[in-house]
Amino acid sequence: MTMADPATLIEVDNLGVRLNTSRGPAQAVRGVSFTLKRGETLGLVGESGCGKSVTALSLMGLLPESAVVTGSIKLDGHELARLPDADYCKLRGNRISMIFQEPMTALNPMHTIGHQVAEPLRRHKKYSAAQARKEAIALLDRVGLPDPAKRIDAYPHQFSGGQRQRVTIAMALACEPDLLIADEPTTALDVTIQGQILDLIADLVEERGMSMILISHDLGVIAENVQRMMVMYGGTVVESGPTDEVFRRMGHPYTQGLFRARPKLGARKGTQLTTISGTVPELADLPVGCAFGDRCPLVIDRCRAALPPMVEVGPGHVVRCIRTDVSMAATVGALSA
Amino acid sequence: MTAAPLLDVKDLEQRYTLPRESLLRPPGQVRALNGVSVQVQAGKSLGIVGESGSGKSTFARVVMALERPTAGEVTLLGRDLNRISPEELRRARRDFQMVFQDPYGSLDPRQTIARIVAEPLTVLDDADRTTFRARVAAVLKQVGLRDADMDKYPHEFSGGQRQRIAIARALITQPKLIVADEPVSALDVSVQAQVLNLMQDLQEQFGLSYILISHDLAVVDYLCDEVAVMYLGRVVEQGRPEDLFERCAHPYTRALLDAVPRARAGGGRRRRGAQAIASQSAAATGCPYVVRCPLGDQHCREVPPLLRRVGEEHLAACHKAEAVMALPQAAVEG
Amino acid sequence: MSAQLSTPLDAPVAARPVPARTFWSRALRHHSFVLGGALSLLVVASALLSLVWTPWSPYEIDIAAKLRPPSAAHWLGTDSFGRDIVSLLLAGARSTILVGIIAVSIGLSFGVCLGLIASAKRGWTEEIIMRFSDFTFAFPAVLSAIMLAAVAGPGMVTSIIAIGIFQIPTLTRLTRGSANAIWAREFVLAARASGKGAFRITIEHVLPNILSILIVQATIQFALAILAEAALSYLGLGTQPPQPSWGRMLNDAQTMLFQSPMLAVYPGAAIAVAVLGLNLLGDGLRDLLDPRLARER
Amino acid sequence: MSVFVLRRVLTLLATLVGASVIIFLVLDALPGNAAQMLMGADASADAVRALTVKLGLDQPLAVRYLHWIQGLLVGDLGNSYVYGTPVASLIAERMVLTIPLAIMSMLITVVLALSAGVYTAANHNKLGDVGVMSLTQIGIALPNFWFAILLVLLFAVRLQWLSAGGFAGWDDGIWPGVKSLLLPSISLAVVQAAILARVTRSAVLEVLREDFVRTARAKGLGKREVLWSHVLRNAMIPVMTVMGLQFANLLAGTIVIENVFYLPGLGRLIFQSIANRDLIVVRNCVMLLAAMVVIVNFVVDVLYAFIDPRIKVHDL
Amino acid sequence: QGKKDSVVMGMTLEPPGLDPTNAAAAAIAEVTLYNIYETLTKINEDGSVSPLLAESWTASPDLKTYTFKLRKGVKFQNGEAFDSAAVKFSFERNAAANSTNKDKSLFQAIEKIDAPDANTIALTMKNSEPNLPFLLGQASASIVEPKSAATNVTQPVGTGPYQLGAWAKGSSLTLNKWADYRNASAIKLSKVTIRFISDPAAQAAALLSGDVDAFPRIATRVVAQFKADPRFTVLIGGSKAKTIVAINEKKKPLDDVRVRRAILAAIDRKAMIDGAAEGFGTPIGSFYTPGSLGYVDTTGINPYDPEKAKKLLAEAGVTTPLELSLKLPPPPYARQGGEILAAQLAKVGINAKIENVEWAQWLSQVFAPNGPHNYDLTIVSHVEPFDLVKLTEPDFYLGYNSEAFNALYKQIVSTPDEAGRAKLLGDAQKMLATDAVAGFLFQPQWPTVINKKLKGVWKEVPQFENDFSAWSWE
Ligand SMILES: Nc1ncnc2c1ncn2[C@@H]1O[C@H](COP(=O)(O)OP(=O)(O)OP(=O)(O)O)[C@@H](O)[C@H]1O
Ligand SMILES: Nc1ncnc2c1ncn2[C@@H]1O[C@H](COP(=O)(O)OP(=O)(O)OP(=O)(O)O)[C@@H](O)[C@H]1O
Ligand SMILES: [Mg+2]
Ligand SMILES: [Mg+2]
Repeated sequence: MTMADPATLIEVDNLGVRLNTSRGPAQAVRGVSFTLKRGETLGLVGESGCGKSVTALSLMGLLPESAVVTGSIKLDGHELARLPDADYCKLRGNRISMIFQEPMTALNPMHTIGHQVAEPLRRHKKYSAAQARKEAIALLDRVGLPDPAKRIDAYPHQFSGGQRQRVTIAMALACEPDLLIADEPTTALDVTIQGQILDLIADLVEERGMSMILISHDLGVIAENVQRMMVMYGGTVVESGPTDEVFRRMGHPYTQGLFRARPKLGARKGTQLTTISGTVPELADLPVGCAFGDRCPLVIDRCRAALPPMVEVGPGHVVRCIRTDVSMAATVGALSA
Repeated sequence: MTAAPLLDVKDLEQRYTLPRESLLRPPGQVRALNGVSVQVQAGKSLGIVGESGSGKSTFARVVMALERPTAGEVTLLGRDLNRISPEELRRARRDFQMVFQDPYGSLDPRQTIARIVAEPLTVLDDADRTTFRARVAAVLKQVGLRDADMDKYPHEFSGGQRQRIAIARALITQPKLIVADEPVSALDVSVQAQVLNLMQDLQEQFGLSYILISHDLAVVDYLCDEVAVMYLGRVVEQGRPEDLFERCAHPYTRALLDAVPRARAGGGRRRRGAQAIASQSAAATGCPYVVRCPLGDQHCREVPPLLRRVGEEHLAACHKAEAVMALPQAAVEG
Repeated sequence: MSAQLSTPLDAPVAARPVPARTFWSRALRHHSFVLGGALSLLVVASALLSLVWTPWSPYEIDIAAKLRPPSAAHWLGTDSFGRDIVSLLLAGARSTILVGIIAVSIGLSFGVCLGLIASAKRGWTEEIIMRFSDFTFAFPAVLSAIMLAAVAGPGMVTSIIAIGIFQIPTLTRLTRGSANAIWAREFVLAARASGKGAFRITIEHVLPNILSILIVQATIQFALAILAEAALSYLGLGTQPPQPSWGRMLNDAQTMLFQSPMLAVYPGAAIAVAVLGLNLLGDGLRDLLDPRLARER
Repeated sequence: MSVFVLRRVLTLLATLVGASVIIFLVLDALPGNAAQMLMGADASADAVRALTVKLGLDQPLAVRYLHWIQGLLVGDLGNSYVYGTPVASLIAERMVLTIPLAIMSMLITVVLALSAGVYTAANHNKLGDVGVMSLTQIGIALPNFWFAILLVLLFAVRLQWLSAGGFAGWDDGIWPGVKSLLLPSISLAVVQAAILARVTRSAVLEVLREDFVRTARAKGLGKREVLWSHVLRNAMIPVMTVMGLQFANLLAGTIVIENVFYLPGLGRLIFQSIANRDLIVVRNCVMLLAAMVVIVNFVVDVLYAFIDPRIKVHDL
Repeated sequence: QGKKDSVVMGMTLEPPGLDPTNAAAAAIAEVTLYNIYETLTKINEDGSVSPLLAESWTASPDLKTYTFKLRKGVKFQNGEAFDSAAVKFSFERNAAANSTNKDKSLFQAIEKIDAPDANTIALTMKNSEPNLPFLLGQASASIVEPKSAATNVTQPVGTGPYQLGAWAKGSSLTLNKWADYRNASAIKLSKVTIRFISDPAAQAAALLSGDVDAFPRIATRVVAQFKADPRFTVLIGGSKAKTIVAINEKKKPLDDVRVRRAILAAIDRKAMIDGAAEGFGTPIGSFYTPGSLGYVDTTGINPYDPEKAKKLLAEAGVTTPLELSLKLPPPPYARQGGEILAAQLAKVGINAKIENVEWAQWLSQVFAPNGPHNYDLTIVSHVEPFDLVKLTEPDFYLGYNSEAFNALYKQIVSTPDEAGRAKLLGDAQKMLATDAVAGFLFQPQWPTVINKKLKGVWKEVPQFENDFSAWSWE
């Protein structure tokens, strides 16, 4: 066993996830590798269905039982993949926790929010009921829920979407985890609330020195909130690097396409948006080669032959494309105008 | 302002009565629309933005005559939709159609595309059934689908394709106005671009008018000639997109603009002020935004601001509009 | 003309089989559907066969040959009147199916109509229909059958009506519940925006969309009707002699339980097989028609 | 009191009044009359006529209906034609059996169904699930009276552990009474339990698919803890609805089962009284049954509001 | 294990009350007669009549006046003394206008009741009544005590050896030995529990599981298994009942005697007895039972002969198939017999459509004297002994109404000497058979299944009763 770098919190190596779908087994995630240091923030972007949530859930060990996980996930050098559920339970909510996309459904409608926030405390820290309640009030106060002492015995339906998302954040933060995974925490909320929630998460992460993985398909959210980012497509990482770097240089044609497709505020009226033609491939019948091959304007035969390797295009900036020479030349300077 | 507008909405109000909880107290009310007046000229598009619950969808439903408003009138091509007989209304519907948010939920999963798209025709008495298929084929072509798709079912299409089908359905009667309630919110970035392009193409081709509802300012900016910002059932600011987004005159519009994350290198974190959410039922005096407004003062709390002209084709309901316009504007992408 | 050109065509979605084929290919791999279908077919086949052929006449009484054990001539022996049990079972399937079909049709036609009306009209109409259904529900089939039989005389018609009536409230509730869910869907709003009225929406959108739920429930109601018919015949209120029925066979056998227990086992097993078949079929249909399983987006 | 409850109570009363009219009319249409029935085949016509007058059966329909309702309102149900004793006490005697029988079978149903349903849902698609679910399939398919007979054959005749029928009453303590209701309640419960187990299973599976279950797991709760502390209560809503509906089935079932076990319950009282044209008894019993079913379903609705904090009474 | 002094008896039907003088149900008599209440005379197992509350009696030669000497020192269970006043009260109560006694006509036929002293009662009948001592041994003639008479329905008071213990309606009833009974020491059983079990399978189960010790008149269907079982004794008793296929003679073409004969010729009595009563029956050819005074075997008059049946139908000019309704009351003999009858009639071209009805319907639609007599055929057992008189009643449901028979009957009742009566009775039977008044099927036998150790249970049951005073455990 190699000595783990003490600063490295989580190390994912060649992660693969195979799921049973109605259309047969599908490789939802393949060959995903990354490391995350303590206090570092990582963003995950990509179109719907590209495997962002599956990657996150495999870190949490919460994939469906039928899922087959290959590769390795190490937390502080300890292997997590294939860890027995009982042991995993001791980590979840304690050292790794997660905020989910839908604040409306992520809370149990039958329990008070106080009960739900206190649950990880009672379980992992063995707090007494009174202690846990006190702590829960403090937590709810911290996430900016107005009047927490009074509202701790209210039920989820009595809160608005933004307030509920705050409650789930309080839950995720209860045991001060080392790693926080936020899976599209604001997709369901409107812009003004989204801003508040992202501010809140950023503050908390900073204040407690947590590591964070933030998942989104909104490039703007990623740009403003993480230090490093990965772009996923068809179950693989197609580009990864420091956020600034990726935004500045955008190596992969998909990343570029994604960026161009967004309507921009203040753009000249009557211009056409540039779209990516074609649709996302079905996971069950992914091509052998580059998953983006069918939609890529730069595709050549070699792209379809085998999964392209990761190419380093800058410091810590890698792109899974064999045509970076062309793609990056085309986009230089086109972005920041 | 020479020609009569295509759509003229005057002082629209919509109140919903909440279920009565006690015998003694009167039932609560939600004022979903609180005196909205807008006009849409033929061939021009109106965008409506605003936060969740501000009454955007209610506005769409009332304009589509799916609900009877509590007060106010909706005049389309000179006909007051709430005064004409149900018979006439049914016939009038060929002139205004609707596109919904959810591409998965707005198509009946048990009907073929041909039936779905032909639906608005089946209601018109003068429509000739034998020509339905030909008309469906033609309109599918316009939205970029093929004849072969006619006998398929919705589940055989992707989200973007479905939204095209929904648009085809709206187009088939050759309407003058299409009301689109968040037509791209549920779509992926890349698919969203396809649909927006299509909508723009169609407008150019047929001279349609859209009422486009969205909470994404960029989408509205992209497609519309005029934008109305709604807050708590009122229009708080209205004008050309460039005026609005470059010289916004209402603090709420400003808050909205600030909240949009900017996708660009070196963005870094921007702080946004905490914002309370005002209640809709409280019949507050003064400006409804005052609780969230950084500029609010005693005057704002007491006197409700009226929508007033602050620039050429630029209206705002704020006592301090000029002050807001003078503030340095948030940098705009592009 | 230029419009569609500047909008790139989406690549047609490949490899999505047409629904009909998927259904049957998936259906044939579904264990409970196949087993349920086979058992139900067996019952239907018995009923059909009995129309043209039975080993012996199910009406022929031969007291001298009563209570014979199984033999080459009488495969399952004879009953207390010397009738051939196999023939009775075959002919009994007929009454069972008849009662089931008619009772469920009554239940379905009334229940579905009421449910659809309630959900289309809402307000007081809904309230009245639902209270009415509550009230009907308070009369279990056996109770209404006893009362009806007392008025109109016992018999198949009476029991069919009683069972049918008892099915109405369940189906009303189910229909209303699922129809309300459909009414809340956006495509209904789209239909309204097209100018369709409540009636057309109900017929063209709501009904087709709740049909699969109704089909599944119908199999279950059918099974319940069979059990109810058996119970009524057992109480002497169902099918009347000389028409054979499984419930009546059971009623008859029950008195001889301690001498010839097998006499009760055969019809009991036949009922169980029919009910089991229908339930399994319903279960299978539920899985197969479940949109979550049928298509994933 | 909330408007909702008031309205529900009013409609409930209206339902019951409607029920009373229909019950009265249907029963009045029954051919044959109590006097004839009581006096039997060999009685003289004179005696029958005398009895008809004595029972008040010669009065007009409306008068008899009003008389009945009047009596109901003041709690006087009249006297049985056949037994000559007050109907109220007759019904009370039967309820002493029927209510415990219903409760026992409901208990057995609930215990069996919940444990089987939760067990199978927790072991979804495993051997235990398939096994138990096959059992429930068979359970649903069994005619309950037939199953009852098999139980008697085994436990009363073969093993002689329990008596073949009859009711021991509560005078000698709880146990003999419970013992004599054991077989009947089991035969009533088996089918209902099988149905309820299936409902429970699918309800639990449904809830297990909900997002908040994943949230709870993400907090570090084990599968079992999630099941008990988060899933079950959510799954109770559909389960309770079905339980409410089953109550009506159960009452219907008692008519048949009481016959098999010759139990002096309400069902058999109705059955016999109809045969005897003791209509005053039938009327009141059927009314009671209808009221019980309607009220139980009302109570279930109100219970929702207790279980589910989202539902306020006015939403029902 | 000490000597048991209690017994559990099963009964098919529950009595609707416990006053046999104001309601007709046989079940009342089965519980109360000779147990709670006593009568002046007692009908014994063999049908003979012996003294009970009357020690002796004499009849005037015209068989109109009977004088009974009453037993002395008898007390009612409530302590009141039994005397001629009680008898007079009882009989007058039965004859009263508002009386609901099933034999009201018998008591109304009493011209006067004299009670010359406390221990003598003299009855003067309007017409001569040769059977009076027998008739006064029936439950409807039970002697009640004036003060308690009104409450006898629920709190019976009689002079018999047993008192009502508890009555769980619908379930069971217990009789406890009355300690002050005049002959208490002869009564062996101190407690009798009667359970009401109507379902045949449940009846068998109750016996097999030891829940009940005796089951008189058990459903014939379940008897066979007990015959082979060493734990039980099966007693087969005759009865005075006549199971018949009633034919509505007021309806066409059933008013034609040839059609009726055809129906009779189509009936195979043996198969009927086997199928409807599991063989527990003796074929009869008329409305009279074997063993009764003047019985003659008339089964040969209309023998089973399907060919002849067809011929008779043809002769009568009936087009076949002849559609007839067959209304069946609830008892198994009727329901099972009906199925067999329908099958047998089908063979000669008569289509009998079975309609199962409840007793209440049967009584009002088929039987009621003032009713519509709306039926073609029905099957029923007439359990009343010596009820030839019914056939003379003009509104009897059979609609026989034969002058010749009525005259013959009048002659029978006015013939005091037994031999002469016997001969006339023979003639009457033959007349009924020849006229094919009904499809006379069989005299049912009533099986009783009892625990082997139980003694004293009557085998023959001339009327509905269970004399517990004779029962004891071995
Ligand atoms: N439990 C599951 N069983 C089968 N397939 C699954 C399951 N969960 C996810 N998938 C499939 O795996 C693929 C990746 O899903 P994932 O949820 O990771 O996408 P995502 O990137 O999070 O998308 P979104 O932005 O819509 O949340 C999808 O095609 C999805 O259909
Ligand atoms: N039928 C109704 N009954 C009662 N209240 C209603 C009804 N429909 C809408 N409302 C209320 O009216 C207000 C405006 O709703 P509306 O749906 O128009 O908002 P919206 O701007 O479309 O929001 P979103 O962006 O979330 O779609 C909301 O507070 C909503 O709760
Ligand atoms: Mg996701
Ligand atoms: Mg909306």
